[in-house]
Amino acid sequence: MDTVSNDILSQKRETPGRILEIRRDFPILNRVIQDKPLVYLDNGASTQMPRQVMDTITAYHEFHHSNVHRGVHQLSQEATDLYEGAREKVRSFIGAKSTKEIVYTSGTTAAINLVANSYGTANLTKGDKILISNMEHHANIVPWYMIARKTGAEIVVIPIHDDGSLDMDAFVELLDEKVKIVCVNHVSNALGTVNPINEIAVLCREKNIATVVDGAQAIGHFPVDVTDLGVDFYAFSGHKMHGPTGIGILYGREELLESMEPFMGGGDMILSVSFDEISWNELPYKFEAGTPPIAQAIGLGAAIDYLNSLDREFLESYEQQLLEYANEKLSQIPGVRIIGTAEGKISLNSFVINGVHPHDIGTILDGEGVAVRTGQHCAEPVMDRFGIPATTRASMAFYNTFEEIDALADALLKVTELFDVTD
Amino acid sequence: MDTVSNDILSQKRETPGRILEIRRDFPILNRVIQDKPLVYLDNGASTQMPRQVMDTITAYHEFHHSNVHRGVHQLSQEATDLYEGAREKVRSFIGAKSTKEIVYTSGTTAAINLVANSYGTANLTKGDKILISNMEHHANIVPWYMIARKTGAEIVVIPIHDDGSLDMDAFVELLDEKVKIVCVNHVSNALGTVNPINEIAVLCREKNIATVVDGAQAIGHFPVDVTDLGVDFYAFSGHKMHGPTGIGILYGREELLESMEPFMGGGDMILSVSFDEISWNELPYKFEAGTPPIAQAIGLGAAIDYLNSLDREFLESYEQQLLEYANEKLSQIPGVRIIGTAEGKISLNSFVINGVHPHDIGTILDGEGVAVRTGQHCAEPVMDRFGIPATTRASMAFYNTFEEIDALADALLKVTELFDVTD
Amino acid sequence: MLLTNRSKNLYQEVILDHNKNPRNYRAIENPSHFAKGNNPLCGDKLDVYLTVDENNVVTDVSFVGDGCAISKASASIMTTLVKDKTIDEVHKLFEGFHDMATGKIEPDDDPKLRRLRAFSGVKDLPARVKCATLAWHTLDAALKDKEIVSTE
Amino acid sequence: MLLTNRSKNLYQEVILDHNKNPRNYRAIENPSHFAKGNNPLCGDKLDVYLTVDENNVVTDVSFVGDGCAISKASASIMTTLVKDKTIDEVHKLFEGFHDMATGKIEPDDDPKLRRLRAFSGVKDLPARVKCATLAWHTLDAALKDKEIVSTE
Ligand SMILES: Cc1ncc(COP(=O)(O)O)c(C=O)c1O
Ligand SMILES: Cc1ncc(COP(=O)(O)O)c(C=O)c1O
Repeated sequence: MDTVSNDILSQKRETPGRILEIRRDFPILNRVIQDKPLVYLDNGASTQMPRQVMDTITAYHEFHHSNVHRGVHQLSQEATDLYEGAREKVRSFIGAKSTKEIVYTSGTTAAINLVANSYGTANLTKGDKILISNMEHHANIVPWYMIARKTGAEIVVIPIHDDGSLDMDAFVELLDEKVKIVCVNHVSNALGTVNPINEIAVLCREKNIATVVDGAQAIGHFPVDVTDLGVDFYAFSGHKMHGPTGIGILYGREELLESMEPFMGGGDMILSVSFDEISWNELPYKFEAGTPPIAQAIGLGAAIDYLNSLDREFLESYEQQLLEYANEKLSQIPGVRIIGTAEGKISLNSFVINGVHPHDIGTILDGEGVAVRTGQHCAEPVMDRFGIPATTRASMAFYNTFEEIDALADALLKVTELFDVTD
Repeated sequence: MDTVSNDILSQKRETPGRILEIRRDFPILNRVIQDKPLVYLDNGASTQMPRQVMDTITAYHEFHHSNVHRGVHQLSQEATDLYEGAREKVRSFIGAKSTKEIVYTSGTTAAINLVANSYGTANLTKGDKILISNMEHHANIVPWYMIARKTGAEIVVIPIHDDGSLDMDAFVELLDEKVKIVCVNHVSNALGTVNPINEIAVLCREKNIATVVDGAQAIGHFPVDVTDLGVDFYAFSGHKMHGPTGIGILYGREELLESMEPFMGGGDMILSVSFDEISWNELPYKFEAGTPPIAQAIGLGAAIDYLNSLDREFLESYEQQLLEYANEKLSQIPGVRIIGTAEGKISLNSFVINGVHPHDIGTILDGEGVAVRTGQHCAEPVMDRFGIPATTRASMAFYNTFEEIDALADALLKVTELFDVTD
Repeated sequence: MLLTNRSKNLYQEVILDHNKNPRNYRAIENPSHFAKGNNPLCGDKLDVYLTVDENNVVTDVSFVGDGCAISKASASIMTTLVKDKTIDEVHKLFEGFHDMATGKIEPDDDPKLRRLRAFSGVKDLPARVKCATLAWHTLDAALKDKEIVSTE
Repeated sequence: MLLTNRSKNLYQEVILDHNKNPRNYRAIENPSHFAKGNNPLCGDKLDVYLTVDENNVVTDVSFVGDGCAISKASASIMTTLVKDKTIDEVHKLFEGFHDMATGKIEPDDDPKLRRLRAFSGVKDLPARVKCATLAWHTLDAALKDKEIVSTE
């Protein structure tokens, strides 16, 4: 993480040429919104796709498409090779030990539902506790709420500090013998906080508590190694890492996946079927019922190739510079309060402006070509925790520029002028 | 359905120019496999995608991509309009009354799992019966097997005749007051049989039995109107109708969907979330947790536009000519027996050859550029019913030609010569 | 300060003023009709109170709630407009407003919509239509004796 | 009749012959080792029987089963090759066969593979490698006293 002195920040900064070059890979960044160039600061909701990934998907449909696994003909073999090749890319990208630990799902949400249903139902009984952090996305709350109602388990909230960091002391105290599962996101989509996953995983492993980590907001921003982290389950989505929608990954430790019953039933996840007796296929196929998202898995593989082709260390430090610059710029706008000021953050700022509803901010910014998200960000408990109805969120990716942060700040100034905001 | 006299059939037939023109929309049909032109007869497993659908998906990524529903900015609005516009296309394509009845899923398999879990669990108790036809794909068996184990309900098989048609007399007899759900495919992927869905639905509606129809193999071959059919649930996949993988549809009658609990939990399917209390969103969003397959839904909409742009009546009758021609051609090959000879069939032939394992047939055909599927076609109970381990399946789409059927026949003759097959 | 047309269209003086100084912003003690409105997408929440007399005339109307400028100004202006109107007239006004907000008619098509024309800009912003119409939907629900309404 | 190279490579006389007239196609009454093999992808099923004496020599070996020509011929040829070999030699042969079928070595690299070279064509057909190796995997499982093996 670079530290940049305030002197530099208060001046306009110039975006490095390497970033401008990368921008050329993303056709949508040339969009014009109402005569203004698009400033896309909604990467937390979904990231944009580089030309390389689009081309891979199109080429797949032009030359190789067929159903996988079940065919002896060449197209089917090619599709299977591409599809399973992408699985190996995912494995290597997140440092899993085996492709058996890589389950394709339709997204983070589906991945967590799989764990909640297959692992949760089998391992929770009345009186057991599920610890869930107060900064979770609904994807890591609602499935557990549903399972808790079914099993009689209890949901206990891990509190967070005022700066949006996890209260680790409280967490350690909550870890009693009734706790069976701990659910934490690697990075909060509402606050930007990066959580100490390794520390959490070590504490849980000691007590045989399963860790379910929602990596949706981490995977596109910095390298993740699930084995180093020591987690049991890790979930993420293709569309948050410059890949396609309709695809996600559940990483699960082989031993745990092995012990679990399938979530969905259908073709390809069974070894044999009669009306009286069915035997499940081996890992990871046991969890992949039906025709999988073939083109999307291949697109995800292409997104990984793309990320690997970049200097990710540079991008990570560049994104930190964007964050610091945005902090500085936002602090100059009257009435702005940033929600989430923890020390470790990805390049994302949630904020409120005195007396102006985020929805109005969003609309006015949109009129200036600046795309931000406003609302609760599918993290209502975070809003409740900070006593606010909603925030405006500017979430950056490595293709954003300092000039775009300037555009954000200029547009926000128009908001505060229009609404007559003072500090 | 055209009737074509035998004289014509035994001669070579010429493919209509309209079909040759349509073929130009499908780039993959130009593939060369080992110096031979590809003859793609594996449409039952997955259909190929026209250029128009690919272009729509690429354009979406180039110009409009963003997450849906949650944004005030223009890209999000555009993505939402495209995504919801596709839902309306689906609604109109299958004659549903309202877009509330159209739930996006990741495929047929996921759609049936949704029904089995949400409707099945709530409406089945010990001793209840689920009727499942003997010609179902595993997608309409395994989810019910899993739910039957959970609820104590019993699976009862609806038998089929030797020609591969459903035994409707037996079906009527099986319909006692213990039956709560009837599961039938509209078209069998292993036999080609078209089932009398309307008749079944009328019988079930009288007795308040829910019908779960697997339309995976029907949707690409002839117009489907779920309201006319009178079914309760109807499921299909994008990739079987020239659309993308990773997307499917569950049609459900509004009244039933309204009464059902969600299957998966996450963002977008809730109205409000706290750790103690969650309220569900309205239809169809209640069943669409998390970021949906946005690009894939839009691609499915494009596939519908494509199909609507063609003369589907002509295509349907043309496919029937292909089937009759294939029947004639196959009957001339020594040792061939067609499995599934019901009166109403889509353009698909499953067959066995005396003394030659389908796997060997598949490999030899592949060497000739002819892509067929061999195996159990995810329909093991069908294989058991006919006492065979597997079949070879040639499944046609409207872009196949008479010349391709000739190529299939020529390749099969090579098989029978190599293996010395006599009748 | 130059705002693009779209935003300028929407955030007119009248809306900004009603947002800052909402009229009839209070609870009515014993209302004859009441409903809670809820737009979960942006977290807008409104309570609408009405007193309707035996001649079906709205004799008092008020609101309390939290929301964006559009929803708040819409509620405020609504209260000033429906006072002393019959329920029938209120329904007609709602209909006209709804058609204008969704772009089906122009504000100039109907003189009664004159004082609501500030909201005609939302028709270009589909995500905001619900903000503008929340108060009206809630009023409608109150008159129909539905207690809770959601515009998502 | 002209077949493309790939199929011609695979469906040689020797394979077609063993498929039609499999050798050692019978059960052994009291085998010292036995296993069931299963390739669910194509439905191939094989039972392999072995009698191994006190010197670790395979004195009798046989198979029964259903499957494609490749798996049947492979089983048949296997039985003719492992008879009278020590378990050690059998393992070496399996290894060599496996490496050849997956394209890691050429049949000419090892004289012991001479009589198995007909199967070298499967390396171009990944979907068929499991057919060719099923009998060997089952034999291996039998010698390790695993009763059921699946090559999917
Ligand atoms: C009749 C039938 N039902 C269900 C399916 C499953 O569809 P999917 O694999 O797209 O979920 C298929 C296709 O494989 C099918 O042919
Ligand atoms: C932290 C976090 N978790 C989970 C999700 C859900 O991911 P998806 O909608 O792709 O299933 C998101 C994204 O919306 C997220 O930001």
